[in-house]
Order: sequence, then C-alpha cells, then structure tokens
Amino acid sequence: MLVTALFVVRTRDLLAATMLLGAYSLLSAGMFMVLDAVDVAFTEAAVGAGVSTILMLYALVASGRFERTPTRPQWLPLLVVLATGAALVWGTFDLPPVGAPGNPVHQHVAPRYLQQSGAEIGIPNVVTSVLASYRGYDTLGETAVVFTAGLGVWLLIGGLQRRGAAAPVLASAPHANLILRVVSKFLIPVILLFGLYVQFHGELGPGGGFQAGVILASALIVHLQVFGADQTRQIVPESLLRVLAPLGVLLYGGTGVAGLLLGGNYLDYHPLGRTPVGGQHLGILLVELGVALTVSSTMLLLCYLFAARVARR
Amino acid sequence: MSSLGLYNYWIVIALMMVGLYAVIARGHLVKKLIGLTLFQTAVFFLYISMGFVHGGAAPILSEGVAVYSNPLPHVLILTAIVVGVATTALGLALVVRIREAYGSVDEDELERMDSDA
Amino acid sequence: MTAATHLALTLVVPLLGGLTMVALHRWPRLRDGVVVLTAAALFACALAVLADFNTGDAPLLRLAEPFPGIPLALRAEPLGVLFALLASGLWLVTSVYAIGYLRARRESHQTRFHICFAIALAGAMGVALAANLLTLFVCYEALTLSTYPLVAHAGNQNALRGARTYLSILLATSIGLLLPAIAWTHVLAGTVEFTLGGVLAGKAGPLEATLLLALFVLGTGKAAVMPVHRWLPAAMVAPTPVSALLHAVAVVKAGVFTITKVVLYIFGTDFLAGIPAERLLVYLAGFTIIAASVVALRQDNLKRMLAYSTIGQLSYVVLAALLLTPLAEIGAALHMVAHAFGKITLFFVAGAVYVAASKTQVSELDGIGRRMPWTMAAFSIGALSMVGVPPTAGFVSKWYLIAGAFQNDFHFVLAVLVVSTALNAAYFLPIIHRAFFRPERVAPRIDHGEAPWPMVAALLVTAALTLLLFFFNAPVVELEKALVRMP
Amino acid sequence: MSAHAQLLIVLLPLLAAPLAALMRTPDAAWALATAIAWSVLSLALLLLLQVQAEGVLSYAIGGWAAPWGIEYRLDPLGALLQLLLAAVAAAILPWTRQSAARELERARLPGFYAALLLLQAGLLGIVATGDAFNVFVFLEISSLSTYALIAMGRDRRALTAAFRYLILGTLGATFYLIGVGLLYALTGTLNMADLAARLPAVADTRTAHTAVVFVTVGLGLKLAMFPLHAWLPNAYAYAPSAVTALLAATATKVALYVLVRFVWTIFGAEFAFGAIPLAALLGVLAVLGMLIASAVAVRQDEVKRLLAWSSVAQIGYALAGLALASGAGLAAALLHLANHGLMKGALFLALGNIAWRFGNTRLSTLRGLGRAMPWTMAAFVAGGLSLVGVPLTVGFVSKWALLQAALAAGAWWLVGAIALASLLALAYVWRVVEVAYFEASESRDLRCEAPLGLLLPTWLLVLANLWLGIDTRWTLGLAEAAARALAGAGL
Repeated sequence: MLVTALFVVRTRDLLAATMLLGAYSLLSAGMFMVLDAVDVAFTEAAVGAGVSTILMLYALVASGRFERTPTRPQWLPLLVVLATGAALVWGTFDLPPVGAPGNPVHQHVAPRYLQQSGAEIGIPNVVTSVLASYRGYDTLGETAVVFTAGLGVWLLIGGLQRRGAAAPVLASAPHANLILRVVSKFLIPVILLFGLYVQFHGELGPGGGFQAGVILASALIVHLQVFGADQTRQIVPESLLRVLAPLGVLLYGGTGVAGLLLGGNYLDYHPLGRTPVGGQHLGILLVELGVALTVSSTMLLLCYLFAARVARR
Repeated sequence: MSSLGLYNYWIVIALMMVGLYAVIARGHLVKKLIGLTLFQTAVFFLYISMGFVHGGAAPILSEGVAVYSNPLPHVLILTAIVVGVATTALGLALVVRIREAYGSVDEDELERMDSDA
Repeated sequence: MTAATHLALTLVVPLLGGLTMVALHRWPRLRDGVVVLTAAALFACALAVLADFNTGDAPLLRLAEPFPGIPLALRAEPLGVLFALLASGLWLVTSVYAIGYLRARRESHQTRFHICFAIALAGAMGVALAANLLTLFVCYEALTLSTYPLVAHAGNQNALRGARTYLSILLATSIGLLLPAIAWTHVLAGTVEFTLGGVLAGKAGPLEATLLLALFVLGTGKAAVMPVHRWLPAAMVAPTPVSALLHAVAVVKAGVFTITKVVLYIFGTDFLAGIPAERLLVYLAGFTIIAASVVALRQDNLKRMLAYSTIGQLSYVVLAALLLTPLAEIGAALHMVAHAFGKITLFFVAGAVYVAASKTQVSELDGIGRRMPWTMAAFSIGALSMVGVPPTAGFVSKWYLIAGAFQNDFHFVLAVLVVSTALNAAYFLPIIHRAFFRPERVAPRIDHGEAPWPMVAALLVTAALTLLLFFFNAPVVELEKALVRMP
Repeated sequence: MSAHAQLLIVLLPLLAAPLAALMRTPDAAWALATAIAWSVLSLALLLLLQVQAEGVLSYAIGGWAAPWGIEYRLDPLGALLQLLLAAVAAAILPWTRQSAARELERARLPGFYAALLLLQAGLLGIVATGDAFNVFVFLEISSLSTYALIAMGRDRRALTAAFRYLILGTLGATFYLIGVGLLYALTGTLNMADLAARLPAVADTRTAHTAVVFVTVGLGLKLAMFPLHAWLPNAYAYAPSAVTALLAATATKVALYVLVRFVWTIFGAEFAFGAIPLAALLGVLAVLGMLIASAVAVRQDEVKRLLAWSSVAQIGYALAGLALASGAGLAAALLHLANHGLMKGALFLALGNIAWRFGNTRLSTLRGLGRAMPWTMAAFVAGGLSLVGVPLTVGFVSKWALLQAALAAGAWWLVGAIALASLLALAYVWRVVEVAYFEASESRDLRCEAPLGLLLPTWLLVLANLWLGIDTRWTLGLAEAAARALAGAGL
C-alpha cells in the first residue's frame, strides 16, 4: 500500500501514475475487507478503481502524458508535510488501541444500531440500515453531492455540439477490436444483471444504491469504450441522463416528504407501510433506487461529457 | 496504552503525508488531484481502523455471531468516498478546461501566463 | 412650538433647504433666494433656542437609539447655543457673500456648493447642540464629509491633492483617536452624556485621564493643534466663501468647541486641576500659538497666512479651556466669537481682493487701499481684532484670557499671550501699512474698483459686528456665566 | 407545517435545485430560484420568532432520537445566520437575472440557477444541522457548487482560481474531517450537543488538542483566515458578479459560524481558550490579516480584487472579536458578521452594475462614472462609507461594538489595529471615489445608468445598510442574544 502510494508520487509518467492509483484503490479495498468493512471495500473498488481511473484517463488524453520535472524548491512542502504528520502522530498517542472492543467508539452510539436495528428495521445489513434510515439525511446530502458534481461538470464542459463521429478511444487497431467487441457483447448483460442483483441484495449482504449505480454505469461505459460514444448515445441519449440524475434526487427527497405528509418527521419511513418495519423496508428500497438512479446516470453522463470534450480536441 | 495497537494509525498517517506531499509539491494539476485522492483514501482508513473490533464480524446480522465491528464509520466513509470522487471529477473537468484555455496544465506556467496577461 | 421642536428644526431646516435647492436646480436666481431664506430661517431657530434656554427650558430631544443606553439626542446648553448662534448668523452673511462670489467667478456646480454648505451647517448645529459624545461624533463626521466636496470644488489636480490631505488627516484623527477615546470614556464612565462638572471624576486614574485628554485633544483634528494642523493650509485651495465660513467659523470652531465641551462636561475643571500632567497640553497649545504665528509671518499667499493665523488663534481657545479657571472658560467662549467675526472679515476681504483685482499674494497689495477703501478698512478692523487692540472684540476676549491666567498665576500662559500678540501685530500691521501708505508699484491690468456689492456689504457687516461685540459683550458674558456657575 | 419549518428551510432549495436543472428556459429557472429565496426568507423569519419564543429548537430527522439519528438544532446564533443568508440571497437573486443573462450563455443558465440553489441549500444546511458529520456533507455541497459557479466566470483566470479554491477547499474539508474523526474516536458520538457533554471527560488528552487544531486549520482554510486566504482574491475577482456578491456576503460567514459553534458550544470557552492558546493565535492572525490585507487592497487596480482583499481584512475583524474570548467580543464578532454581509453585498452589486454596463471593473473603467452612473456610484459610496465605519452606517455599529469589547477586555493591540485598518479602508475606498467623481473622462459623458432591475436590489441592500446603522434593534439585539445564549456569562 505504502510502497504503491510512494511510487505513484515519484513517477513522472502520469499514465503509470493513474494505473498505479487504480491498483492502490484495489489494494485499499482489500485492506477494508480485512478490517471488516465490506460495503466500503465494495464501493472503493467500484468507484475508486473504476470510475475515477476512467475519468483520469480522459483528462490525461486531453492534457498530455508526462509531467515536467518539478522546478520549485522541494524542502518547503516536505517541511509542512512532516510537521502535519508529526502533529498527527503526537495526537494519536492518547487514542484507544485499534480493535479493542472496550473503545469508547463501541460503547456509545454504535451498540444500539447493532442490537435494535434487526428489530426496528428488520434487515441484516446494519450498514445499509444506518445508511438509509438512521442517518438517511447524510445519504440524501451525498446524493445531492453526486448530482452537484454532475451538474458542475456539465456546466463546465457540457453543452457541446459533437462535430463528427467520436472515434472510440481504443479503436487504434480495428482487428484487435473484434475480440473486444465479442467479449464485451457477452459481458455487458452479465454486468447489468449483477448490478440489479447488488441493488436489491443491498439489504441482506454488502451492496446498495451506490455500488449498484456504479456497476450499471460501468456496463454502459464498457460499451462506450468499445463501440464508441455514438452507438452508446443511441441506446442511452444524454438528455435522458440529464433527466434521470435530478429525478433520483427528487425520488429520494420525495420519499422523505411522503413520510412527512403521513405524519412522521422528515425521512421517517414508519408511516409508509402498514407496519413500521414494513414501512422501513419500503422506504429503504425506494431510497436505494433513488441513489442508484442518480449515481448511474451521473457517472455515465460524466463519461459522455469527457468523451465528447476529448474527441472535440 | 499499548503503543503496538497504534501502529495501524501511524501507517495511515504516513499515507496521508504522502498524499499531502503530492498535493503541495507537484506542479502538475492532475498529479495534485491524484495526491488529493491518496490523502482522502488515507483519511478513510483512519475512520475504518477506528471502527474495527478484533474478532468481530462484518456488521451484517447473522445467527451465532455476537461481536460485530462498528457500522457507523462505514456509513460515514461511504459518503466520504462518493464526495471524494465527486470532487475529483469536478477537478478533472477543470483541468480539461484549463488545458483548453491555457494550453498547459503546469501550475508555474499558468502563473507566468496569468501574471503577464 | 415647544423648545424640543426648535431643537429639531435646527437640524431639519438646513437639510430641507438643501432639498429645495436640488429641486430648483435649473433656476439659479430662485435657488440663491432659497439659500438666503434657509440661512435666515436657521438663524431664527437658533434665536428661538436661545430664548427657550434663557427661560430655563432645555429639554432633551431624543432622535434615535442606535445603541442601548446611548441615544442620538440634542440638548441646549450655554456653550452650544452660543456656537449655534455664531454659525447660523455667519452663515446668513456668508450665503450673501457666496452668491456674489460665485456669480462673479461664474463657478460651475453652484448647486452642489450650496447643498454641501447646507449639510455642513446641519452638521455644525448638530455638534453645537449634541447631548452626548456619540451624537457629537456623528455630526462631527457629517461635517467632515460634507465639506470634502467643497474643498475639492475646483476639481483640478492640486484641489484634489489638497482635499485628499484635508480628508485623510481629519478622518484619520477622528476614527483613529477620537472614536477610541469616546469608546474608552464609555467603558470607564459608563456614560457619554454631557453633564456639567464632568463624568470621569473618580473613575479614571491620573495617568488614564491624561492619556484620554491627549487622545481627545489630538483626536479632534478640527482644532488644528500643532501635530494635526496640516489640513488647514491644505484646505485653502477651496473657494474663499468656503474658507471664510468653514475654516474660520464652522469647521474649526467645531473642533475647538468639542475640546472645550469635553474639558467642561466630560472631565470637569476641578477633576482636571488635580492632574499635574494636564500642564503638558497647555504647553502644547502654547507652542502651537507661537509656531503658527512665526510661520504666518513668512507666508506670502494671503489665504495661507490667514490659515496659519487661524491655527494660532484656535490654540488660544484650547489654551483658555485648559487653564481651568472660570474667567478663562468665559474667555475661551468669547474668543471663539471674537475670532470668528475678525477672521471671517479677513477671509471676505481676501476673497474680494481676489475677485476684484485677482491678487492673492501679500506683496501685490501695494496701494490697494486707495482702490478698495471699504474693503481694506474692514481688513484693518479685522486685523486689529486679531491683534487685540481696544475698540475691537479681540481685546475683550484677550482681556478675559489674561484675567484667567492671573487667576491661577500661570506665568507661561502670560508670556505666550504677550509674545503672540506681538507676532500677530508683526504680520498684520505691515499689510495695512502696505495697502494704504505705499504707492502702487505696477498698474493693475484692469482698473478695478470695489468688489461686487453683495461681497462688500457682507464684509462690512462682519467688521461692524467685530466692533459691536466690543461694546455689547455683556449678553454673551451673561450667557457664559451659566456655564461656570459651579466652577 | 410550522413544526417542520426548521427542516423545510434547507429542503426547499435542495429539492428545487434538481427541478431548476430540469427547466428548459432560463427565466423559468430564475423564477423558481427567486420564489425559493423569498420563501426561505419567510421561513427564516418564522424560525427566528419561534426561537425567540421557545428557545433552542430541535428536530430529529427520520424520527430517530438525537445521538443515533441526525438532529437539527437551531439556537439564536443559527437563527441570526439563517436570516442573514436568506435576506442577502433574497436581495441578490432578483438582481441576478439581468446580470447573469449578460455574463453567461443562455444554455447554461438553468444549470447556473440550480447551482445557486445548491449553494444556498448547502450554506443553510450547515447552519441548521446539529450533527458534526452532516456539516461536512453540506460543506461539500456548497463548496462543489461554488467551484462550478466560480469557474463559469468569463475571464480564463476564473478557471485557475476555481481550481486553486478546489484544492485548498478540499484540503480544508479533509482537515475538518480528520478533526471530527479524532473527536469521534474519543467520544463515540457525532451529535454536537452530545459531543459537548462527553468531551470534558477526555478534554486533557493530546488527541483532543490535535482535534481542535485540525478543525481550526480546516475551517481556517474555508474561512480564508489570514495565512490560508490565498484562494479568495482570485476566486471573488473572476467569478460572475452575482456569484461574487453571494459568496462575499455569505460563504466565509458560514465557515466562521462553524468555528464559533465548535469553539463555544462543543469545546466550551474554558477548554478552547484555556488549554490551547487559541485566543492568542486567532488574535495575532486576525490583526495580521486586517493590516496586511487592507494594505494590499490599497494597491489593487481591479476594484473587485480590491474588495476581495478587503473581505479578507474584514474577516480579520470578526476573528479579532472572537479572539477576545469574552461574551462582548463574541457579540461584536457576530454583529460584524451580519453587518459585513450587508456591506459587501451592496458593494459587489454596485460593481455588478458597472460590470453589466462595461464588462469589467478595472479602476480605469470607473473614471467619470460619478456622473455617468450616479445611482450606482452613490450606492458604492454608501457601501464604502459603511466599510470605513462612518457613523450612521452599519459599519460604525460593528466598529463601535468591537471597540467596546476590546477596551472592556483591555486589548489595546486590537484598538490600534482597528484604527489603522479602518484608515487603510478609507484609503482604498477613497481611491475609487476619487477616480469616479473627480477624474473626468471624455468618452463617457452620456448617462448610462444600469436598468431598474439591477438598481433596485442594490439600493435595497444600501438602505438596509443605512437603516440598520441607525435602528440596531435587529442586528445588535440578535447578536447579543446569540452571544448570551452561547457564552452564558453576562455580556
């Protein structure tokens, strides 16, 4: 982990740096698994390794591969970094040791989630129950963040009339494309299926709105890479995405408002169903759907925008 | 206060500092964003290692398992990861626009162009 | 019409006048009529306030309440009423003079000129009748800001530079020193209300009191005490009516008035007497008088000479206020009036000479007496008043000053008075001699007679006032007696 | 419905943003944004009355009780901030229509309004929430929308400014995240009230001290505290005028609010000012900020950058008030927050009018504008006087309160700094006034005043500036109530 990070910083060749960053994300996903953070590992792998690497590649295509040798004095940043590091290390001395069950972290708020969430919300995956219901408002904020990013990128590099067919990025050697074409034709439906599975399995095992959204988007991104932006635009037009992204946020917010109108506080799923637990199920389902909608459409929209911008250059 | 238990944090801090160094030292805009991602991922580790319990299982309720690790940091980090990616995406969009407007993505060159513009 | 409405009117009348002037922008003659009318109305209000005050009816008029416990309020008290009368009376005379001057010089932006004048006068009235330090500070700032466009009236480069120094010094001293002083007083004494006999008695130690007094004296830039005096000569770039009214009467008097009021109503004479370090400020004022008079000696430009002489005369009043004896306080008030009449006459003369003969330097004034007899006669009366020769008002105020100095036998002040009188004589009398007894060395370009009639009329009125004050100073003294009944 | 007002004030702009993005025509999006801004203002007023009546309001989101679910807490301080945000936005949005129409392309306008709504939702969310992590989420929403909005400026330097702000802003947010993480590790909770209750037990640990430092540094970056202010001048100078006006009047204020919330509510005055020399640190940085930023502002020749530097200085004033560590100092700082928002709002709108007419706001463009655009320049002068702190303006009220607090705390260094800084303020305001009124310019003698749509909001803020300078019941009263609620000790 540490070695990959150091190498990422050292290397001049940005392409290598991006690839290593992808590897770094995968490694950190592994580490999260070791630390029992399954959902986080899943998201880190999908979002960290997948989408950000693709976006960085697009940026590199636009901005050239190599970095100039640094001309500025290197000791000042080193000094600042060491000082911050020392402050942090000094700060950790009084922290409770890692993994000890007696830590204050496990005494105060968390036990209730573990003990009561089974009864109150009735789904095994505690992380999803906390994510969607206990701290559902955070997730609404987070969906809004995703939407803001999509909106911001659209404002910056969107709204372009595509001149000429956007040549697929990897279309350098046509015959090599054949294998890719066949394999991807086979792969895409499987990925889509897996995405749906993850979406609805989120309550039982690791998974949920974010991961499902990214996977669904990645299926279409593979299609975009192999068959070029124009074919993919025929399947999923950009305008549809620009409608779906806000819709996701509205769906999420709407579920909360529904709870409000039916008498509970905002984002209170109890009144939604006949029984409180049933209401929670329905609420979480709707909320996860909203998240998946926004995340998938935004990620795909990002790739469209970057592809169009890069092709234009 | 067995310091052994804290080595986990120190590695995390080392990772953070590598990320921070990249952000501050390197002039290339994309390298800065990469450094930022490193820095944020390291912070995620800080949260997750806080929530870890020896011998505890993943926070998915299943029979016969009594001790679970803490789900709250996981929820926080799920949000933080998505926020991190959102910021990176916006940063990359800016890089593309800057590249088109200035023709270069190196901070020193940009400053020179700005100062005489 | 109760006394409170009179107080309110003193502020409202000039502002209202200003508005009507804006409305009559296109009809100059009508607008000038309004200017004079407003001045007359203001003077009438001041008289009404005086009448109310004499009958013992001095209510507190509360305008607004920006801070809990510190209202923006007005109240009549002897010193304030005197200053209000002085300012509004002389405004009437100056407006007549200004109309003549602006017409003669065909100046542009005349409406802006009169509006700023009106606002400045509103500010001056506010300072005069303020009931607490905060209201005084607010009107003090209004006075500074409204006079800025007047000083920069000419709009050319050196007018701008002069105006910039004018504004920077005045605002620097007011925000930099005066505001902290007021805040400190509020913190120390818990109130900033003007109460006869002082609020700080017992609440501030000797060191703090001296520091606070120094902050006040230096903070009031308008009193032009030596280190903060440079703005006055710089403001001479303004047209003469501005220099006449503002820099001889309204603006500078506001500064000196503030210091006197602070000494009497915030510190209290007996509390200050107990502080030895207070003597330092007296020495500072004395030094200002001497230095200013010496500099005035060497000035060739007439208006700059008058400016430096004003700085000197102002420090007379500061000196008198800091002498802390009852007679000296009355002397201070009297000198304020005497100097106003004398100096405004001199500035009017300078303006008249400039308009008629477009001469500004003292050296060019040879033999002008024969061409402009009335103007130069008024000049001599004014000059004599400055020096303090008997038939003029200047003598009366100097008389009280010397009496005050004798009361606590303060020899330094006596020396200063004697030396400065000599210096005044040294730079005023040669001018009179040059004007009347020297033949004209060079024939003037235009064979000019007297300046236009409104200007000559105005300066004759003020010269007459200077003489009248000598004979009828009783009402003024009576008014000021109330000030020091409880020394 | 009034029970849910506390949440609706954030939810309305948050959910309106996607709607605005879906709109086809810019005018529809603008109408929605303005309607939302005005309804938020009415909600803010309603909430203020509720807070004054019932004291601290609490709202458990999702029906879960405080430390488990996320809780919205609103106390007098929060109510004051929300009122400021809502009032400024309500004044600026009507102004934005014509200004944005001229500065941005038509296609991007619906998105622009959506981003504005998100920015407002983010800022209101930070002030409303009582949960430390929720602050981070809404901080990111407002920051991301700010980066996008700044980057839409016409000048290409807006892009580099946005990028630098992105890097520094994200660093700041991550530092804040580390600070909150350390606090979470010590106490196990994220709810602010809960945190405040459990912190004293672990207050003397080194981790707690580091957490305070990291939170302060993180917020310092977002707040543009003196050494960490590098991003602000360019960001404000090259962003579209409407964005600059909104940011200048609100963004940094919210970051300062979070700092006040952490220092006074969570850490408690004794711990924050006792254990670590926070007061001395903030005091020194504030004074340095005030003087150096004002000095730099005097030398700028682009008026927007000049005002941006002046904003850095004015934030120094508020920080200085905070550094006095007294109830009075806190009240003065909060008062200055509100007043500065009004002042800068009015000034930047006036500049926006000039940019609307001439496309740029360089000092040379302003020559002779005193006659050409009398109303706009009059607004600018009024705002400038308020900045300098001339009586009868809002600036004087906050300067007076700061002086009182400084003298009460015997902080002589602050009195001197305030005096000097306001003189510098006088210098740079007067530089502009002199160019506008006294330097005649031949090319621009015709009268080309900005249209009514731009003038009315500008003058609305200017009148607020003057009115609240005289009748300070609203601003001073609220600030003192908030300070009393926080400091507890007598004023």
